[in-house]
Amino acid sequence: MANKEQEAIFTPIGLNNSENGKIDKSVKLPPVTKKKHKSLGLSEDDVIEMYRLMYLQRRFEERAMQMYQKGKFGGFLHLYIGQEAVSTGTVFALNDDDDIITAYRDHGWGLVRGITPNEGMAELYGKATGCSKGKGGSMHFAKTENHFWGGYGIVGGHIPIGAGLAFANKYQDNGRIATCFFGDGAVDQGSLHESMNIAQLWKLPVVFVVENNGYSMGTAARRHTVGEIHERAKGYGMKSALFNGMDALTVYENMKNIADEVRKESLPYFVEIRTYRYRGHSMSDPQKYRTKEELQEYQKTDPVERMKSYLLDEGIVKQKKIDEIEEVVEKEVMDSIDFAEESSFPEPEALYEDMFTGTSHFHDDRR
Amino acid sequence: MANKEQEAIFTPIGLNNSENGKIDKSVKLPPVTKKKHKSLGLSEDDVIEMYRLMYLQRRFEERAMQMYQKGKFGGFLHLYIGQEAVSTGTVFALNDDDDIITAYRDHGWGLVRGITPNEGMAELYGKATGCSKGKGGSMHFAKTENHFWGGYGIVGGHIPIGAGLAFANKYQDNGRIATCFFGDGAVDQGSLHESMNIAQLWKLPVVFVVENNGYSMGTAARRHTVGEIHERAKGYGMKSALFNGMDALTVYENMKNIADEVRKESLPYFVEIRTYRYRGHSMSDPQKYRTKEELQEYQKTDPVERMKSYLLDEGIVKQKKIDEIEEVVEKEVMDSIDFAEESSFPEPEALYEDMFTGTSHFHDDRR
Amino acid sequence: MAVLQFREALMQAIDEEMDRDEKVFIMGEEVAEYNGAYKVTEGLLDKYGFRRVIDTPISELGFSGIGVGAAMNGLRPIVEFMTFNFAVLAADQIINHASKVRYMLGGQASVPIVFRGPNASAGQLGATHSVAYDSMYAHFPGLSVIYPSEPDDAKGLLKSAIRSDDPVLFMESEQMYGLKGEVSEAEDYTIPIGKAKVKREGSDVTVVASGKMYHIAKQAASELEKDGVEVEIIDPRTIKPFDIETVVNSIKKTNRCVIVDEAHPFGGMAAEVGFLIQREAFDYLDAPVQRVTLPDVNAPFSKPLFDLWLPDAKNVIEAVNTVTYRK
Amino acid sequence: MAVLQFREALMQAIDEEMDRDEKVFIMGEEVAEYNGAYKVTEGLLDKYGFRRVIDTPISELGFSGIGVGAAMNGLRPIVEFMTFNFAVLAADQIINHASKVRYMLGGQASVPIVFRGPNASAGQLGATHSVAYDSMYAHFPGLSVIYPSEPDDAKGLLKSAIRSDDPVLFMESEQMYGLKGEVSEAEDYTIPIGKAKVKREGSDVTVVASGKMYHIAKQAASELEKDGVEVEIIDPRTIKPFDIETVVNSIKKTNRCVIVDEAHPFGGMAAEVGFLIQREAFDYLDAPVQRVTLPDVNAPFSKPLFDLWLPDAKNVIEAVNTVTYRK
Ligand SMILES: Cc1ncc(C[n+]2csc(CCOP(=O)(O)OP(=O)(O)O)c2C)c(N)n1
Ligand SMILES: Cc1ncc(C[n+]2csc(CCOP(=O)(O)OP(=O)(O)O)c2C)c(N)n1
Ligand SMILES: [Mg+2]
Ligand SMILES: [Mg+2]
Repeated sequence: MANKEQEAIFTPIGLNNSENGKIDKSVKLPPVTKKKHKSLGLSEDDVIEMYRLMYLQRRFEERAMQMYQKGKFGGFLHLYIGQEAVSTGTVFALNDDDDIITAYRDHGWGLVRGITPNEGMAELYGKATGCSKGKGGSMHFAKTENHFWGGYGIVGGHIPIGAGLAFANKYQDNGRIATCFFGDGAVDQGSLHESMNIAQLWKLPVVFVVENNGYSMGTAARRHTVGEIHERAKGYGMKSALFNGMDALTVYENMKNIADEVRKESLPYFVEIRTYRYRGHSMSDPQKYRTKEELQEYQKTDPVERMKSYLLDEGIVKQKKIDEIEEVVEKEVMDSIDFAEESSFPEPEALYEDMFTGTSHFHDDRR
Repeated sequence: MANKEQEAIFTPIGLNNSENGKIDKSVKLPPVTKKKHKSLGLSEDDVIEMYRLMYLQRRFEERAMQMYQKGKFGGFLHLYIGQEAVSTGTVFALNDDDDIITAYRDHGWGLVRGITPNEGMAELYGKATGCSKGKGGSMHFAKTENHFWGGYGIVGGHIPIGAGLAFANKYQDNGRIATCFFGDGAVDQGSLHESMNIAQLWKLPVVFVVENNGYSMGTAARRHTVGEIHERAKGYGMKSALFNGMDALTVYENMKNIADEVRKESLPYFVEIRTYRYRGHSMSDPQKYRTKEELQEYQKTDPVERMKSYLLDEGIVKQKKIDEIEEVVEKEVMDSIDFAEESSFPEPEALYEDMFTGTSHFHDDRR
Repeated sequence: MAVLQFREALMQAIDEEMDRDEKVFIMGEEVAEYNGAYKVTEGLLDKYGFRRVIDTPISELGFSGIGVGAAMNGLRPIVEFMTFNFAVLAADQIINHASKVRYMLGGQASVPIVFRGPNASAGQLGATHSVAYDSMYAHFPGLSVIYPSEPDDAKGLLKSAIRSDDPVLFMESEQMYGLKGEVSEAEDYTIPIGKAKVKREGSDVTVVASGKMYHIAKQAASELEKDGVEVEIIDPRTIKPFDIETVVNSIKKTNRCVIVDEAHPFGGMAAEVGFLIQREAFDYLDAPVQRVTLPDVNAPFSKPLFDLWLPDAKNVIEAVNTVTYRK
Repeated sequence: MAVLQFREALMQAIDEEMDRDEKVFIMGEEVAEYNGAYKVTEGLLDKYGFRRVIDTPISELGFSGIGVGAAMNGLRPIVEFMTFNFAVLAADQIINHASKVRYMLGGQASVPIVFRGPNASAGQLGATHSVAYDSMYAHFPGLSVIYPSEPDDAKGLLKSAIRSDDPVLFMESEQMYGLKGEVSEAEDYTIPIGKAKVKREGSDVTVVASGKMYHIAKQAASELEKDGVEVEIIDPRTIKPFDIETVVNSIKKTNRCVIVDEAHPFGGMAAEVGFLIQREAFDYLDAPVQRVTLPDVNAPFSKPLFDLWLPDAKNVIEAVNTVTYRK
């Protein structure tokens, strides 16, 4: 490359920028909480259930990946593997009727908020029995009756919608708050700025949460966004928090406090949760933007393993109970594959269903 | 209004919100510089010329307003009256080939950057002799050969364009910087956030300047944007400044330092200049959102008067010289009205001109 | 019948619907304390307070999305854009979200929202303030697009739009807000979305025109009448769903058609309707369908150029002459 | 002639133009270090470095506007959108700025910019990743819109687009990036913008189809040939400027026309072209022009629904049967 040294460089250089031979880690994890479940107000059953749900998310996606690779279904498949502590800790911290909305990396969120493995797997397969009747696929898991408003595929597009859920809660004075999850990549969208300004101005009870998993597709966070993400809140005078997302208890503790404050004060919060995505962005990602060593380092802090160790170390359960839980989950997931395989695809008429709540109208309908 | 006290309120209440009988001023002006022109590096001729240009902007717009009221031309007319110190101080601080882009409140900017009163007035009249050949009108004054890229009518729309001007300068390594001016209302647009992040990430030599004149149309700044505007820079780790925009020397001093730094370091800057708009947003504004007293208070700090006093107090000129300058300007402005009146409208063919630089193509052209 | 300005008819519709249903609220730039940039919301703040009449920052994308989220979560927002030119910044929320959310969640959510504001040109406001966006949005499945021409239609249709359980774009004209017309005083007056109206009967040629163009068509019809040409004017009122049946029925009688559209030519309402007519009424047409549109040129500021740019009655008469082979 | 994949043809065009003119650069999400989400920019970073091959944050509005500003100030940006669905966030820069700046400044600036990326559906990606935006942008004055179907067209037209002194939208198809075809090896091979190509000659019916739909039309033509129906296929290649003359000339021979369009029906390219044909070739038409489009429904995820949704050869054959009165 000619005159490389004299040339202007715009985006910071990635992997090859390593000075002193060492590569910056893409996310620095803050310490985890030292508190035990009891002092956090969680029962033993709670933490056991947390483990079950985390293991479910993990196995569901691992199996889904296999089925995808076998060509059982198409579309995108963005795996949440590595981030399960975020969804799990959050759902336990919120009331069941608090609203949750997220981006396309949504399977974990759906499963903790009550989408059954059957409904989830069938959705991946595009079957009529899927949570979104096969209309949405991987990116659009939803269960609105459980206040899980779904996954969205336009990066940043659902951020103002999350603020809108909170607006409706405040307008109706129903005591509910809304939480809106998105990736570090979405932080760069103008929709975030507009939503933060309005949320702060209007005192909306909404928690904007960045799941900073180190990468936006192949771009490390420091290559696409400036400074520390949680500090964005400063300019708006908005309250903010930063914490570790590889430990469900840490997520629970922080999200619980934040949710309480947001509900009580009716004000917004901006949260950066540091986590890590173990798999590629989607199934076709060669992952040249990170080293194997980096990945391995974060795998050492695996949230699912961590919760298992916690249960065992604290003497909450014996290994036998763990085995039992895992077996049940494993069966549930395998059953969901059978369920999905055996379910019917939507009927042709379904193409025209679910477009309208009121009277349907299709322009130049030539059916 | 029923149950007003119990109801959620979203946007903060305006004038009627006055607690303790006192109304918050819409902008608090920071102190002006104590330095004299010499220590700022300005010659006596410079400050005399600054006065001339400020007086020209003022009189041009006052006359334009009269002509508008007489029905001489149509469209919007957004007056810059009260803000002239910003344009004037800035243009003196920049190199002549540094780029300037602004919003629709652009007459003042055009006049200091070399649009002649004739070209300006003719543009307002929609005449072929106007700076933009009558195609643009009041909102689209421009003189690109002088690196004044014009006024833009989509609030916030020209902010990324300003960053793009800077990008091209950096890419071409031509030593020029770009400055992008917009109102406090534009601060709420997502385009600002996206531009700030990219500018900081790519180290673009661009100065984003908010002319905070207290109002976005009828909405006081505190009713549409949270916190102190200049503090928005914090979240991006961007350098920032806040200063008084009612005094041309203050603007000059600050903009000069900033321009030097931006040019030298190739990095962006975020600037809030506090100023005040004396007239309504456009010609049809009943201005019920502010009190007469508020307006009068800011008129006491009038930038044109202030510069005149400075010239007299410092003994740079005598009243006679002032009278001369004003007479010449007055004549120039009156002549520009004659010029505009006498100029021809564009020929009908002009409708199809200036659409394309290369080959013209018009779909379904039925001329 | 009461005689109301266009803006008053709109205001009545909003007022009545806000009164009827507490879930209805309105937000937008300057809608509350300023009483609306074009005074459509005059008096609403006083009546309904700061909870239901809400000034927004200049954040079209943000507040539209808040509207979409609020609609999903049980409310019925009316989102005012100062003009539809600025709604381009919110296109992602309208095109990628409001129109698609329900379908992609398999029917688990509804988006009962009205996006409204002035559309198309409004005099010499230049290139960025003059564009007609009705056909652009009509292209996308799931959206209804209304563009009324008279106060009565405006009131009846806006009330229906607010009651619609699905997203509606409701377009007005800055230049028509002061236009007066008779408005039904019937209790709870609504007009169904998707029904065209034959506003003038005639046997020689069918002219289709909505919004501001309806008035141009009316002028042209008066002129042509003097010449013995009887124009039938159909105002579709809703651009989508488009009532093609009423148009085709008229053409079966007149055998000729001119469509007047305030948009640029490529793919505008005129193109769509013209296409449908040739397909559905091929054997009835005695002449190709003609259209009158803007040229494929941005809006100029200068008055004579602007006047040249905007379709006028003369253009309509010429087109009618063409389809009637009178020239 | 070399056999190249579609993506390779695009890459060659970009490479050659970057090589030829230092003012040309490319930016977009993942275009540099990742070598492009669809590998269109593979190798360019290594060749041209970080100054001219630039990864952007996910800020479509911001980086498009930076492109517009850079173009005004002397450069020739190529702005890649990961798909045109995401460009909706940048619509303000394309519609309100790139297409209007020159006119509203009275010719004082130029905006030589190419916005490119995949358009329309790409398999089961659901409602927000499947929309065709060519006709939407073609509606606005000042923009050119190109949507090629074969590697050779892609290369020749992209080179012309990059050399254009005015804004061009260049649309590709995710599903066609791997498609192979012969590409001219002529030195500096360019194809003029705005020229359609008769890609198959036939006397019975004219079929107009671009992009992915061209290949559907080809399939249909092979089927129909077995039945003795000779289809003439015209690939417009550029949607705007649209070469209606070539289409009308063909219809003068075939007297029948079917337009295949990957967009929804309302106001799409098919509507526009169909309208123009009925007006310009009225006396030559033996049957109304028919169109094959998507239904007025969002893209579903589920495979069988998706297959039903997307136009296929069967739909084209049916439409041809209709215009030839074979059913
Ligand atoms: C508006 C928009 N631009 C681009 C894309 C393509 N895209 C999908 S995901 C993605 C990366 C997002 O990264 P991040 O927000 O960090 O979320 P993560 O994938 O890490 O969960 C990109 C660029 C999109 N879907 N929408
Ligand atoms: C995107 C967009 N939204 C709304 C408008 C209408 N509008 C024009 S100026 C204005 C107020 C802008 O205020 P500010 O940015 O403070 O600038 P000032 O008028 O004070 O100079 C509004 C709402 C517009 N032109 N563009
Ligand atoms: Mg990420
Ligand atoms: Mg202001």
